[in-house]
Amino acid sequence: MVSAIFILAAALAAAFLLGLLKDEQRGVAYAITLLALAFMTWISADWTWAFAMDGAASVDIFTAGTEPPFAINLRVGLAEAVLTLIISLTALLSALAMKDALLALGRRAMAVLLVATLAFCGIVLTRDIFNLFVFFELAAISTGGLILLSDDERALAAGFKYLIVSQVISILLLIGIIFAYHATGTLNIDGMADAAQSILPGSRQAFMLAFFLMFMALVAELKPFPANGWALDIYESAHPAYSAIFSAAGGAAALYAVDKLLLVGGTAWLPAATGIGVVTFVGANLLALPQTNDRRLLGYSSVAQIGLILTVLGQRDVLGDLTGFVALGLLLAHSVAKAGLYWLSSLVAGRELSAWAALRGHPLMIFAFATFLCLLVGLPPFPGFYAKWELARVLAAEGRIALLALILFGALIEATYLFRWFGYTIKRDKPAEDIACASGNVIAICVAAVTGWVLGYLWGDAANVMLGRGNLLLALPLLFALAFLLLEWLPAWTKNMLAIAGLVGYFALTWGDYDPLRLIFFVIFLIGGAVILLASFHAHGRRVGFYPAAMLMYAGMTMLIEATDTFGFFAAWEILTVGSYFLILRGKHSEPHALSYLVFSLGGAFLILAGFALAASGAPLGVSPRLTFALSELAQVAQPLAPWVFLLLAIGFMTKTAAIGLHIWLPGAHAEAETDVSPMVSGILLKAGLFGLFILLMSMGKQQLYGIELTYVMLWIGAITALLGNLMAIFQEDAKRLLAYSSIGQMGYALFGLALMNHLGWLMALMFVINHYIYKSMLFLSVGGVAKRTGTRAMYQMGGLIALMPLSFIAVLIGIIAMSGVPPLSGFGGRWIFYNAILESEYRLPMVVIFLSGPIAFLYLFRLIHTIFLGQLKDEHRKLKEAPFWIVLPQMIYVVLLLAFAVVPGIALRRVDEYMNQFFPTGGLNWSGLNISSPYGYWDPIAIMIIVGCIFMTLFLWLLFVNRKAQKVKQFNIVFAAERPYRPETTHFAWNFFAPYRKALGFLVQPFVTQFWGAITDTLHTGADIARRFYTGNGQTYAIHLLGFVVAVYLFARGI
Amino acid sequence: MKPELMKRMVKGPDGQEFEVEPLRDYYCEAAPTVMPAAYIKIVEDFFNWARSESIWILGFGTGCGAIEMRPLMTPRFDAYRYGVQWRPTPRQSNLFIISGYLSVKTLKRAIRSYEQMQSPKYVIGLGSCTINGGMYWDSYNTIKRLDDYLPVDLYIAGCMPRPEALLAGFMDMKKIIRAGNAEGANKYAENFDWYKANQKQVIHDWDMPDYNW
Amino acid sequence: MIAQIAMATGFALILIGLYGALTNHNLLRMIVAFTIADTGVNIVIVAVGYMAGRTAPILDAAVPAAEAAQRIIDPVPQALVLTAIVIGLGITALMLAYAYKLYQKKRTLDIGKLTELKW
Amino acid sequence: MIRRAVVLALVLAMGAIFATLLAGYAPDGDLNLTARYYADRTAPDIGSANIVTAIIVTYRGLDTLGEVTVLFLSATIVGLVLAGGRRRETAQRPPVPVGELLTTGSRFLVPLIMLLGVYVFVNGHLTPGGGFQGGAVVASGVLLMLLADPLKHFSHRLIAAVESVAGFAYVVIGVLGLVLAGGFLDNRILPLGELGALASAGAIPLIYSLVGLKVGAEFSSMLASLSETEEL
Amino acid sequence: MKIPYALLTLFIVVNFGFLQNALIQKIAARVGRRYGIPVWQNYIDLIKNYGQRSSITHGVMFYLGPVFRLSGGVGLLLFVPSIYGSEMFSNFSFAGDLILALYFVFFGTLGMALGAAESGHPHSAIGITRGLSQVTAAELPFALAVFSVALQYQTLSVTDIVAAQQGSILNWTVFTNPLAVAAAMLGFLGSMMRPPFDVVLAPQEIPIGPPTEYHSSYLALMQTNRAIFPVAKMVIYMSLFFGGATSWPVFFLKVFCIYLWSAFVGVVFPRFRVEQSIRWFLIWAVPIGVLSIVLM
Repeated sequence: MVSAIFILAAALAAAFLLGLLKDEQRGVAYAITLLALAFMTWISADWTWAFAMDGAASVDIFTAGTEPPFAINLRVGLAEAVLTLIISLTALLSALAMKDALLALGRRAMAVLLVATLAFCGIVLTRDIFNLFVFFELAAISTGGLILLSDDERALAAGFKYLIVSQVISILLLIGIIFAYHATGTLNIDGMADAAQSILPGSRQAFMLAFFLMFMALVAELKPFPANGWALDIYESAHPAYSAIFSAAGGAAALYAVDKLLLVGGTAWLPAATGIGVVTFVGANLLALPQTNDRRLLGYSSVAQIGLILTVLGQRDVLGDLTGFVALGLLLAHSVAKAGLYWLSSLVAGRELSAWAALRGHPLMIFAFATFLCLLVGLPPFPGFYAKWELARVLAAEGRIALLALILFGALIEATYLFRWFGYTIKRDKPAEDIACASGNVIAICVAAVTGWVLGYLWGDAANVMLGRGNLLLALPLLFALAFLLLEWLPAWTKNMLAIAGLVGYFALTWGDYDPLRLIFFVIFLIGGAVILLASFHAHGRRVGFYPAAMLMYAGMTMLIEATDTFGFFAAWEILTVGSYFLILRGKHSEPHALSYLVFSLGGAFLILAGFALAASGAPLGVSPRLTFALSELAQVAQPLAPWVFLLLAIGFMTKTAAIGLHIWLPGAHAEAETDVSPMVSGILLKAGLFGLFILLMSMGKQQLYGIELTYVMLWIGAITALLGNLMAIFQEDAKRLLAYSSIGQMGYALFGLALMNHLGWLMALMFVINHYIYKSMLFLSVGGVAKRTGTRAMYQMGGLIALMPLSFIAVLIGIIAMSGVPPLSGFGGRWIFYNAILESEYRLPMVVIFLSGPIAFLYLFRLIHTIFLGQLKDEHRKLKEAPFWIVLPQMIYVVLLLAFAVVPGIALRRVDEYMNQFFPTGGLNWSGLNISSPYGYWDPIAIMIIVGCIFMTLFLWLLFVNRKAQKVKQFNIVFAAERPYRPETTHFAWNFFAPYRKALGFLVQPFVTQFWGAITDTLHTGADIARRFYTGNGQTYAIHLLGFVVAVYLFARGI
Repeated sequence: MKPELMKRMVKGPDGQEFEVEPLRDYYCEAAPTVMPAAYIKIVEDFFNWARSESIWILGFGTGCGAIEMRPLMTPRFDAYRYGVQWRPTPRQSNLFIISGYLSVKTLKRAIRSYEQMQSPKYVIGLGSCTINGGMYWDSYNTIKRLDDYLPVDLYIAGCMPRPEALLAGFMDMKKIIRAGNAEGANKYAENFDWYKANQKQVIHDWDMPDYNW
Repeated sequence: MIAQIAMATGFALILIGLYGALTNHNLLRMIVAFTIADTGVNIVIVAVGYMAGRTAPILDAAVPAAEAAQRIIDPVPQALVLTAIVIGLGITALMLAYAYKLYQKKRTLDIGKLTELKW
Repeated sequence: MIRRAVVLALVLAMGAIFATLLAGYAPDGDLNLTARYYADRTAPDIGSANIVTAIIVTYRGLDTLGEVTVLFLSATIVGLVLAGGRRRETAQRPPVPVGELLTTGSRFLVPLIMLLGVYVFVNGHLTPGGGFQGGAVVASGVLLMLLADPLKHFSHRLIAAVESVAGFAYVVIGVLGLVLAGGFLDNRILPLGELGALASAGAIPLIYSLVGLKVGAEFSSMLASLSETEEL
Repeated sequence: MKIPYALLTLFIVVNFGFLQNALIQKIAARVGRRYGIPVWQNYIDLIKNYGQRSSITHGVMFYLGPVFRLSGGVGLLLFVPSIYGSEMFSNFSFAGDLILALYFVFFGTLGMALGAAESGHPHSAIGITRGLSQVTAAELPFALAVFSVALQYQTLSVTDIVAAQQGSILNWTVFTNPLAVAAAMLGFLGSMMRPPFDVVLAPQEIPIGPPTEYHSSYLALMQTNRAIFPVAKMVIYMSLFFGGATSWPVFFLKVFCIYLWSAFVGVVFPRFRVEQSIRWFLIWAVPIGVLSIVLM
């Protein structure tokens, strides 16, 4: 193993060698630089391999042949090796990326680059405090030099600001060092740490002050929130490849330096570090909201991430040996992602966020961009996810809830502005000039993306080894979804066949080992998904990006069912959220809605994370915080904590089922999605939320919080959601939005059923799950088919399509009969069970609201079928063909399914009924033969179907016979008060269909909720917009900010 | 011809251009056919009896006679006793009372309503204006003989017959129906061209199909 | 007593330097102020090493190696101060070059004018 | 105006911190742990008379290497920054007339200054001073030459070569220290010799002279690039 | 064995329906001091409409309108036991309980709406909107009353509810749970298309709303339904609130009296607009229903 000192020696030697070369030999100089960087990378990679694989202990390297306290020593452990690897690798790739800039400036710039890398590696390796100062100064000066690489002439001013601030920092650091030396007698960090313990009380106060100055200097290097204007200016104006080094390598090195320093200061300074870290994380993220320049946004984001890692370091006393796992996970994710994003920004010409739409022509770049964003936000299979989970678990165990809340709030904001940016890239119109595909950049980006995934695997493996968590990347469903990324070159129909085969195959493999309840959800997720995927055969071409996203969603859902412990459940939850986000984003105008969907879902997911963390903490009883927490153990959560856990989890799941107040994302997301995506999202995805609620209620049952019965509150929420969902659906003019609002209403029904907490209530909720899937997917498909043919979704622009699109009409007819609960079909079954359920339950008032929402459901369904299929046919729709075959086929399958389920509901419900007995022994149904009876009433579906069928057929045949000679007339042969109708558009009544209801109950549908959420987002935005004026751009002001920051922390530290 | 009835080219949502001919596309162009009576006489008599007992009048008042029909709904005359009823739509009505002078413009609407009624349908003309033009005999814009344009079953004379006269008229109408002679619809169908020619001669802006179903 | 005086002057110089740097708008004045602050720091560093009644850490006839431990002052701060001075020089040289280049480009030396990068 | 008040307040606050530091400061009675080790061990281990030099070159060799890189870096960056200005220099402006006294004085003084500089960094391990101070003196000599004859053209190639060779040699010695002796930059690769002699303290004199040459070269290159861009 | 008896019940109820409608119209006429239509007039109108020679059709759904309507009426009648205690006249009540009847009401409404919409007539579309809005609003008090009764008797099967009301008049629901019955009777007004709430079928408002385009045999079917449907609904009211009928005469009397309630209100009050009727139900009928549930 080559000694780590050669990393520094090689860089220096190469830098000096470059001096010897003539100015013209720039190619040779560039080659030497690359060689040196590659050598450094190889050494650190070698060390990392040694430590990671053989688990060797950390090695000390002495200089000048004498033991540490008296000479400078370097230590190489796993952390140092990994960090030097990241630093040198980033430098190497950045060198590749800024090849032309380096060649333009000549060998001097290359020398400075080498010295910069040397400096960062030095900061990581050295154990001597003064040596650390020297390397920091080296880094500062080389940054000053490398800024000249940028073609942005504002970079000079940024460089100067940086030098001013580094002067102030060096003053503080030097004074701190010398007084610390005076107090402890040594300059070696480890020596200083031991000496600090045994310091005599007299000079302890002086040492504390000296340490404070040193600590403030190093923290200032970490660009803390109030005092980081200078860093943002560098990020914005420097050459993007250098910004990558500055953010990834500089950030990593400075963080490790602070970590080493914290060893000296002991636990007294950890709260200060946490405080500064959290303020930076939340403040920088908040101020990033109104940013429009991409590099400045990345600057804010990197400052925030470093703040987060500082917080993690500040929690070292609590995290114990997990600190490495969590801090390194976040750090590596940040470094790889930030470097990758900066390299991407070097490709894009325009600087606004929407200028990145130029990436659209290159699927590989889009994939890389998505990987980096997921890395940064910490979504599953990436290391950030495991780190975030462990952090939340430990923080909850220690009762630091406020800190956890702040971190999650900051993470949510970060996810918002990052995925808003991703939305712009996918949806905004492409700028004129395409991206400059320099080979160096592309290589760097690809390497970064691959490293991201490899890190994901490594962290999964580490989590598996250390904590017994399942490695996500080894989960079969997720692998299947990611395999589709490689199959993107296949035509769409082959991929579709593969997908359907995969879904059905996986179902056939594993359906055996589930209890009836999970089995029903499993059937809906997989078999239901396969049937909807049939509709995807209508698409032509390759449909790049559709199948990975869809399969990711399905993978998430299957893993949700399979999950036994909270980690598996939460990982699955986030996977399906990400998958569905990318799926919804494919719609033509779906960008803002997909973003609101993601923000709500991630908000909900973070609540669930907090809930699970609280549940696992078990703090009050002194039970040791659990490493893995099985879902079923939710029942044993201690009393004072259980209601809070229930509350958090319930709200989290209710964001997914769009309960009132959290519903505003649903109409846009479901309406604007593609034809075959809407049924997937509406028919299947909402059930994931319900499944979560089932699990929650199954394990935790009724909970009391301050005397209020939480399930009673859920009952009211379900009822009001049902009422307002249906009421809003009535007044919609857009067909898909109508169906989306109706989904909210139906989910309100299911939530109500669940909250009844009795046997039949749950059975009703399950019945709704099945029914809602069938008819909602059918309705969405048929409306999608009609919208594809007519080119519009506004109902008043359609009309009279019954003759042209008969099959769609039949599907919608059966759909609305079933959905409105009219007897012969399965909807009635749901309503019948509902009635029996409410008779059993002891509550009275919420039923009133549900009764009103029942008939209202009938109204908007009729509006849907009337305005689209009946009424007057427009001129331009005269030559319409039936909806594409592949969209009609699933509808016909659903019609058969509905009829079958109407006649024999037992096939699905019987076994679930017995399964429910273990939760609610009394009040079950008994399935004697054809007749289904409950303690209150009875219901015989087959008899009803036969009777109604016979009556109907006899009358129908009779009327047909009598009117066999009737004269077939056309659309304007109507009695129009002896006048002639003017045009089809003016005689088709569709606009403002239920005017009386709007006059009578219009006040109920005022958009209060939208205004509420709008107000929150606006305050955040305007607040951030005002706050960011704080960075006036004046270098001197930045130095004053820094001084003010130091004084403020001093006053604050003195205060505690 | 009004612009909305002109032939025009229309582009479908999928970009396909095709021609829309309103009169052909919006209206059914079938000509009326003679509706045969029920198979056997006894059934036809029975139906005629039922038709006579429940005469539904189309609420389409033209000219000054319509005001005479209002008293029939009041307690004093009460036509409901005789199974007579007023229906707002021609679809559901059997009897069309042309109550007074018929300007050409109203004739066009009367023809459209008459043709939208289902056979068997009957027409009663009130007052002299429907018989020979009455006091408007030399007017340029009224029609002189209703019979040229619609098959009339009964005329009730009187320059506006009083409600009692109307009731008497209804009684006569019942007799005609019961006797089976009220075949105005079939007469109209048989001499359809003759009627059409007369009507088109008077109505110049003929912007509707020949037979308004 | 001497150490305290020296250190006090060092601190005073630092404060003056900082105040000068943070109030003057002209770049060159700021650079000069920072050099003052740097010298102040150097004085403090050396002052920390001072020990009453001892001589310079040079082993020669006057200070034989044997009783060096009792006769010489603490050599470490002196070593540190050397590096500090050199680094202070490096940064000042760089700031001067930047100031020159900024003046060449923007024809102004006022820090308040260089605020294109903000918010 | 508020700005000044704020700055004043902040500076006073910093002053308060420094005051507490000052108040809490008490000079040590005798050498602390590290200083005592240096005092006792320098003579036998390193063999350098000047303990400070021993610390600078050997014990804290990495710092010095860092310093040298800092200087190298500043010179390169200043060259980089001012590179843009050099092209204008070729427009031969009329030279500013130089005083008689300066030219003759410089002709006499420059060699003396050079000699003093070389003496300082060669005897770094014996007498106070060392590579950096010697380099500075040499650079002042170069400055004097520049003042005497502003158009004097120094070949940047030579300066860069000297600089690079010295730097590279320094690194090689460091690596040799690692290979032959105890650790990186260990001076015991050459015999220690006896205390006080010129050829004593192992590689220190060699290192220090290399450092002196390098510092001299860097300062002169900075001065040269600054002088050649004087067109303000 | 059930079918012939069911057909018998159907025959009885159809005839009773026609006669009862004529009688109620006669009563309304007599209030206006008019002689009113002869009692058998409905039969004649039916035969005349059925006897019409020509008819037109707008499409398949146009056919299904009246068919849905009539099958809704017949189904509602046959799913509820007409005469309590007699095996013959319990029709097909074995197939479903009170909830089936409650939701089967919508079957006819849905079919009528679809058929009328197929005709393409804007007036029928507006008529349907009004009809649906009003019926749904009227449905709420009735649903609340049904829930209250179900809670009171702890069962959903109609025969059990009627059984619980046997014995003296005093244990009819109207006495044991007056609030529920009040709410139900107010709701009943809304669904009977009588004047206060008859804007949907009002002859002059928009030519008779949904059935604008219907004529001859379609109208005949609708007229038979107009006879059966009210009676079927009133059977439910009778069974739930007024002790059910143990024999046909009691059946006819009670149904007639319930129908009189809507006739009396109908004759006196002017016509509501639809939003007024919605507000009226929500302000007056629903609170009573809620009270009946809460106090239960």
